[in-house]
Amino acid sequence: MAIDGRRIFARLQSVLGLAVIFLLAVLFSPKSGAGDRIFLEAGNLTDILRQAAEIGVMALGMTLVILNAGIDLSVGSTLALAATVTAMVLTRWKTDLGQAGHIGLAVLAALAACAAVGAINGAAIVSLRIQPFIVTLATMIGIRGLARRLTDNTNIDLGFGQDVASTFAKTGSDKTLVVVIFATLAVVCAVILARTVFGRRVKAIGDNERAALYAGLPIRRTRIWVYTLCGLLSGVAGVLHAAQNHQGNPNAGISYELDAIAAAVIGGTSLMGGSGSIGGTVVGTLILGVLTNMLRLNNVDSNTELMLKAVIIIAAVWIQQIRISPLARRKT
Amino acid sequence: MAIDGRRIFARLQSVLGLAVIFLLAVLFSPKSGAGDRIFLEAGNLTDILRQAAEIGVMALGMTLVILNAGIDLSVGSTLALAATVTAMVLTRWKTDLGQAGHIGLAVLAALAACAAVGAINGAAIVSLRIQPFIVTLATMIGIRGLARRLTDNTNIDLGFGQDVASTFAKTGSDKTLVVVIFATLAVVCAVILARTVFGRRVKAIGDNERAALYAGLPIRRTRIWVYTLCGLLSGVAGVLHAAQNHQGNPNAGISYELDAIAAAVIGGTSLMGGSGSIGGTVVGTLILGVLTNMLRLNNVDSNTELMLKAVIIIAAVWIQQIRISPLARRKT
Amino acid sequence: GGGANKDTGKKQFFVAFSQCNNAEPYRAAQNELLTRICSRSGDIRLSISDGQQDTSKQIAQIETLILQKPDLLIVAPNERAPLTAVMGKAMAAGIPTICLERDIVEPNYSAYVACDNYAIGKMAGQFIVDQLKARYGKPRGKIVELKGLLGVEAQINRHGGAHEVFEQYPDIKVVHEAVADWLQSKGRERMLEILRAQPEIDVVYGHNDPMAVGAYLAAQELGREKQIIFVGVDGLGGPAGGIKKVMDGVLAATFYYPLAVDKAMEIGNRMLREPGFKPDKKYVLSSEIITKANAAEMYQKLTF
Amino acid sequence: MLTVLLTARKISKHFDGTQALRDVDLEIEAGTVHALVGENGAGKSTLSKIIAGVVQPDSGELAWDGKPVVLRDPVEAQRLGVGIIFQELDVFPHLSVADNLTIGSLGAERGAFLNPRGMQSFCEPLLGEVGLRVPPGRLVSELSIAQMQLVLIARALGMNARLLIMDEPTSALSDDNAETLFRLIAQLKQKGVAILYVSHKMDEIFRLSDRITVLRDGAHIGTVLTSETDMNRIIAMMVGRDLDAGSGRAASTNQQVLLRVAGLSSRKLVNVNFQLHAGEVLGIAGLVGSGRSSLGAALFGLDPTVRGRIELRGLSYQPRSPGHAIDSGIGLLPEDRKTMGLMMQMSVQDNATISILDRLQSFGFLRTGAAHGQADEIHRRLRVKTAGADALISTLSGGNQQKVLLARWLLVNPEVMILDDPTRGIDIGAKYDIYQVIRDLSGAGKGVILISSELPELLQCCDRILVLHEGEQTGILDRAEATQERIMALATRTESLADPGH
Ligand SMILES: Nc1ncnc2c1ncn2[C@@H]1O[C@H](COP(=O)(O)OP(=O)(O)OP(=O)(O)O)[C@@H](O)[C@H]1O
Ligand SMILES: Nc1ncnc2c1ncn2[C@@H]1O[C@H](COP(=O)(O)OP(=O)(O)OP(=O)(O)O)[C@@H](O)[C@H]1O
Ligand SMILES: [Mg+2]
Ligand SMILES: [Mg+2]
Repeated sequence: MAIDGRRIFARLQSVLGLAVIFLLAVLFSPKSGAGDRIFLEAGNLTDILRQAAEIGVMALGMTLVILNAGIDLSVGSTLALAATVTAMVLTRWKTDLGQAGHIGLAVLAALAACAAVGAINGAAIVSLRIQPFIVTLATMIGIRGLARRLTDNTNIDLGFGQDVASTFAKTGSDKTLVVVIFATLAVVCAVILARTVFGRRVKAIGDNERAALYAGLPIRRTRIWVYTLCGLLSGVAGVLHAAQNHQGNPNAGISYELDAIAAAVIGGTSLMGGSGSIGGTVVGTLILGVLTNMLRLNNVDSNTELMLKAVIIIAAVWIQQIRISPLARRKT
Repeated sequence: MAIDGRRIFARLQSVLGLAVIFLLAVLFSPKSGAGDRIFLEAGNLTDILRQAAEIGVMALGMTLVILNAGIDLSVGSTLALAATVTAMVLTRWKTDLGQAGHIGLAVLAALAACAAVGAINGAAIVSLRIQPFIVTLATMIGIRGLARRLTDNTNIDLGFGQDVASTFAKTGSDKTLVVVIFATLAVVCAVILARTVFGRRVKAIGDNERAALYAGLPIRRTRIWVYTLCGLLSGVAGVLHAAQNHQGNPNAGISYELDAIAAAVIGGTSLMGGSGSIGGTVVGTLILGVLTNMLRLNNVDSNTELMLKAVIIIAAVWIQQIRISPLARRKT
Repeated sequence: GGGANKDTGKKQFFVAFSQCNNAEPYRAAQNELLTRICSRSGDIRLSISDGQQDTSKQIAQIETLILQKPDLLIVAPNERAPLTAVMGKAMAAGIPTICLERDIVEPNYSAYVACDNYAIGKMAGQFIVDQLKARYGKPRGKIVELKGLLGVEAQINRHGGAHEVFEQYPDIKVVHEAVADWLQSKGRERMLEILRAQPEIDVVYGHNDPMAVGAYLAAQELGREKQIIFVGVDGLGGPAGGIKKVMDGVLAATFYYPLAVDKAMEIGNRMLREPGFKPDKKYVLSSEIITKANAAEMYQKLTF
Repeated sequence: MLTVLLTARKISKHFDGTQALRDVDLEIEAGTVHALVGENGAGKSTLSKIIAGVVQPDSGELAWDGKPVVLRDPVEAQRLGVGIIFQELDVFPHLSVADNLTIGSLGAERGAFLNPRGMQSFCEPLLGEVGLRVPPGRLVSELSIAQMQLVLIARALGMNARLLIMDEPTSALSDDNAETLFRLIAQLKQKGVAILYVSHKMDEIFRLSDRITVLRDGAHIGTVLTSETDMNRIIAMMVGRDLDAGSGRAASTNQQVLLRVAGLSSRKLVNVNFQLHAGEVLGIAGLVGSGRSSLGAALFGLDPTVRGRIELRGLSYQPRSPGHAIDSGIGLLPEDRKTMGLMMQMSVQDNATISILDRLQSFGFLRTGAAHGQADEIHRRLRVKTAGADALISTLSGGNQQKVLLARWLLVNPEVMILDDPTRGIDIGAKYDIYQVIRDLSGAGKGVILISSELPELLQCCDRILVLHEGEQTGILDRAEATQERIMALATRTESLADPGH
């Protein structure tokens, strides 16, 4: 995929919104006792990354889905499923695999369950020809019920001891690990999109489904994989969520789908499908992360925070796109 | 708009899903002491209508927005705004307009505020060229903050006395009134869509914005009106909500946007814009209403309820569309 | 940390309250009460942050609060386990920390102010049994229970406590349990269906007042509100609170769920000002029944 | 002896409401060009799609190399060696040119990873062959419609097909690009490739083809050797009636200036100057990308970067938006009916009347009767072939869709009508109908600006022809002095113009 000047320019632009928000955050940051800006402290900056990672990982999968002209509302419930399955396997199963093996098993079980949810989404969409919004709305509802049922409506605590569950929670909430996982997955997804046959098909089908049909692309198979990947990535987010929160909570992740979609769309991905990028989504995730951190550091009243957030989101998105030619964003 | 055989057939089909759910509900209905099916009792059937009315009214506006190739996530927050404004005007303002006048003022104030929210959505979308998803996500957040701020995070109680607030609550929760309002608004919206210049333009722009531009249609103006109407209708839903629940709760309507979108989409409106109908949306609303009632009358465990709901939604939508030609639902 | 007040030279204290979700009337009342208490003492700068019912958000907030080094940190945890670690971090950073009403997994706090929901459940259960005895001369009757969000501690214990009482009386049956997520609108919706399915209902027990009021609205619509005794929990002041509903005759009784912040500040103030003071690890607050008899008086006390 | 590559027997296909094909037979031999002609809606594209595996016939058989085959999807057809250029320009707008050329092709997508360098070396010769000079990394949405057409031709070439179906490949091309294509076709023939060539342009048909099959209303009318027939016979077979080709029109004598353009510049135009008189037809000629469409767009209020002076009936006119242009009395029939013209999910009727709703209303309500009356009248005049005014526009054949768009503008009835390639994809009968419309318009004192890639069309219809080269006006020729050669010379800028300033 060749890159010409215009694209690089467009990419620079999409960082503009982030840069502006970052500057605002620095400017308005409260100072610590020593007079340093708290926002810029290394601890705070890495906190932002860590906090953004969960939504970020989901947003990666969401980007694939949206590029494919779909939507996945079930990611929040899937995250909860992953968190509960992980916690259940860790606390309720006995294995003789040793701690590492047991943790591996738990993570695998969670990821497999989530990939299955995604595959079901995809299969229902292609074989019943129902709009993705409806299918994934249904699984969003149903999987939430499943997660609650699995745990009998209770949170499963991972604890703070020396047992396998606690070890998992301790390891999995390590800041570096979380950020590295997010970064790695982002790179993997970017490579898939830009450099693989599969990735190109994902975009092509979202761009013009009829042309894809005429070109003989395997629309159904590709689509099922897209939703499976999205489910899988939500699963990863769920495992991280469980570790960081020391619990498997079946009510976790409610309304996260909106955040994940927002991260992708703020990053320039069009809900009409076909146009967008992983890089943009990472930027979108960070915009949301820095924005939230900025408002919180300043201890803004939470209602004012909501109102400011609305204004700043719009401003950031607007800044990102002001100079992009109007032709480029017309629906074709 | 003339109607040919195929259209009538398509219309019949879209009732098929509803019919199936209705039959299921009758079949599985628990029996009352007298051996009658509770589901079929007049009181229960009208309860369904009344309960569906709130989401239904919002879904009408949502249908206009989606036909216009947009989306409005802010309807739930707008509903809350209407409910709180109504309650505040009723309980905190003094007027010498008499009870009817005071109630009229409260309703007008709420509707005006909501129409303004819609107009802001529309104006931001057309003038900043930001995707509707983002703009309305931002207002969804911001308006929620505003509603909470207005009431200082408390519910405003309408009370059970003889004062104006209580009178409003008593009148506004009358079943017949609520159902008549829903029905009237549905007819008005259907007429607007099918018989007016404005309605034709709404659909044309959603169908192909670029072509609408070349055809000289007033895209910006039309779009602003579409969102204004959607805000206004959410306002109506909010006023009804306040009356029925005897309170103005700034946290009302959370995630109602998903229900409203679902009602429209289950009723056959395409999220890609340009195709769909008010009739379909009414059917979609009723499908959701009957489904919920059916599951609850049977006192299904709440988690099982969620899982069953998922399956039934998909089945209903699938039944509605099985015989419609596959070409008709392809994105072109 | 606490700096010197420029005007008076007096020491100013910075108190941070991490609230789990402002957008609940009970929490709003807590915030209101705490604000009043702090402003009364004159030398306290209070900052309330809102976790918006999202645990990750609350954790993040506490993390940023730690960086700001408050003199006292009060936390109303959204969930138990996830907040344990971050409150440990606060303690490790030397910040005196008070935990409100939800116990976390490890005792990572200086003091814990507890409200006993199980005891409240038992009180409510006993009240209901007494009412039924009064109605029928013996303990029998049909109860509808409207539950809060499943899995939440308050829901589990308000349910468990009441059922412990009910189970002693075989003729008292809970005929319908529905989940109404603490919301008045859901309470109303669920109750409409329940009223259709249950021709006889003696008592509605709502895990909070709004759900019970919602049930009342539904019953009123079908003209059955006179036959049913409505019982709620929380007993908030103000026109929208449960106490007013008892005064209005909507609820037969409600059970005061302590706001807890007054107790927390009482302990906190001593920690701030009395160098040698060592708080107990746990303070348990007791509830109070509110009926027509004491409603007006409680309304005065709890309305700010 | 020529070998028969593909045989189709008794192919039938119906869509709800229309019988698109009825027992059609077709034989295509290797190394020949087989032309498929017929009026709009005759079934040419449907037959092409059946052979390409995109549409499944209701009945009938296909044989490949003498062996019966069933083509369930496009990939099966591609495996056999069938390549197709579809009439609808179905590109992937948000993918690059290189992606569009290589996606889905059997050869170019081996392995899981894309090979950028391999793609580059695959694409460059193809782009060279079709004469498309854009960087392979450019997004297709940034290309003009002619350039998209070239991309699709290149894509089909890249498939190395044994049978190449071309459904109106030149409808969006200017003459020089078409020439390139014809040379390519000759080379392919040499290599033994069979070509099924669908077109409405008779000169191309007779120049390229070895055989001609004529369809009418979905029925096979006949197959003849090109060498043994002539244009009139073919046209008679196609339309089943005699056509009035229409004479050239009398030169306009009206001297009232409707539109005066002075020093018009924009992002894509440099100093364009002309006047348009009432009753005059002004042609705009130029190569692909020379700015002809941009000129139309500028006058129609679509280009915010326009500078210069425009006067309408002597009054200054600053085009702000298409709506404003229409209100001021300017109309534009856009070049790409699919993306710029049609609302695909609406009916024929609604598409035709969408721009005159204001006239069909009282108090905001539509008077359905009025809408029907006006649209029906014009549809009859233009001979639109449809299952009814309430049929979805997407079920119409390409040419008929174009007529509906034209009907839209006839209903608007502007003072100055800009037609951007109005005969693109239109059958010869319809083309004459459109020429008649142009004559009627000018006869009624309207000004017409006709943008076209077909020089004979310009020469036949226009009073004067303005020629553009890379956005610059290189000359205006009067009808008397205009010849194909002179226009080409100006268009390629090999003739210097009267005004030495440019
Ligand atoms: N998908 C479809 N649904 C319904 N009718 C269709 C469909 N596709 C084609 N038709 C109808 O089939 C007939 C043949 O159409 P086709 O596109 O094959 O014509 P064509 O000869 O290619 O015309 P043109 O020269 O205008 O391209 C037309 O009447 C058309 O309306
Ligand atoms: N949507 C677009 N985005 C970017 N550039 C474009 C676009 N459309 C056209 N161009 C470019 O602008 C220049 C002028 O295009 P225009 O369409 O006006 O030319 P034209 O003479 O009408 O050519 P054509 O025969 O292709 O219609 C060309 O170089 C073309 O590539
Ligand atoms: Mg065709
Ligand atoms: Mg052009």
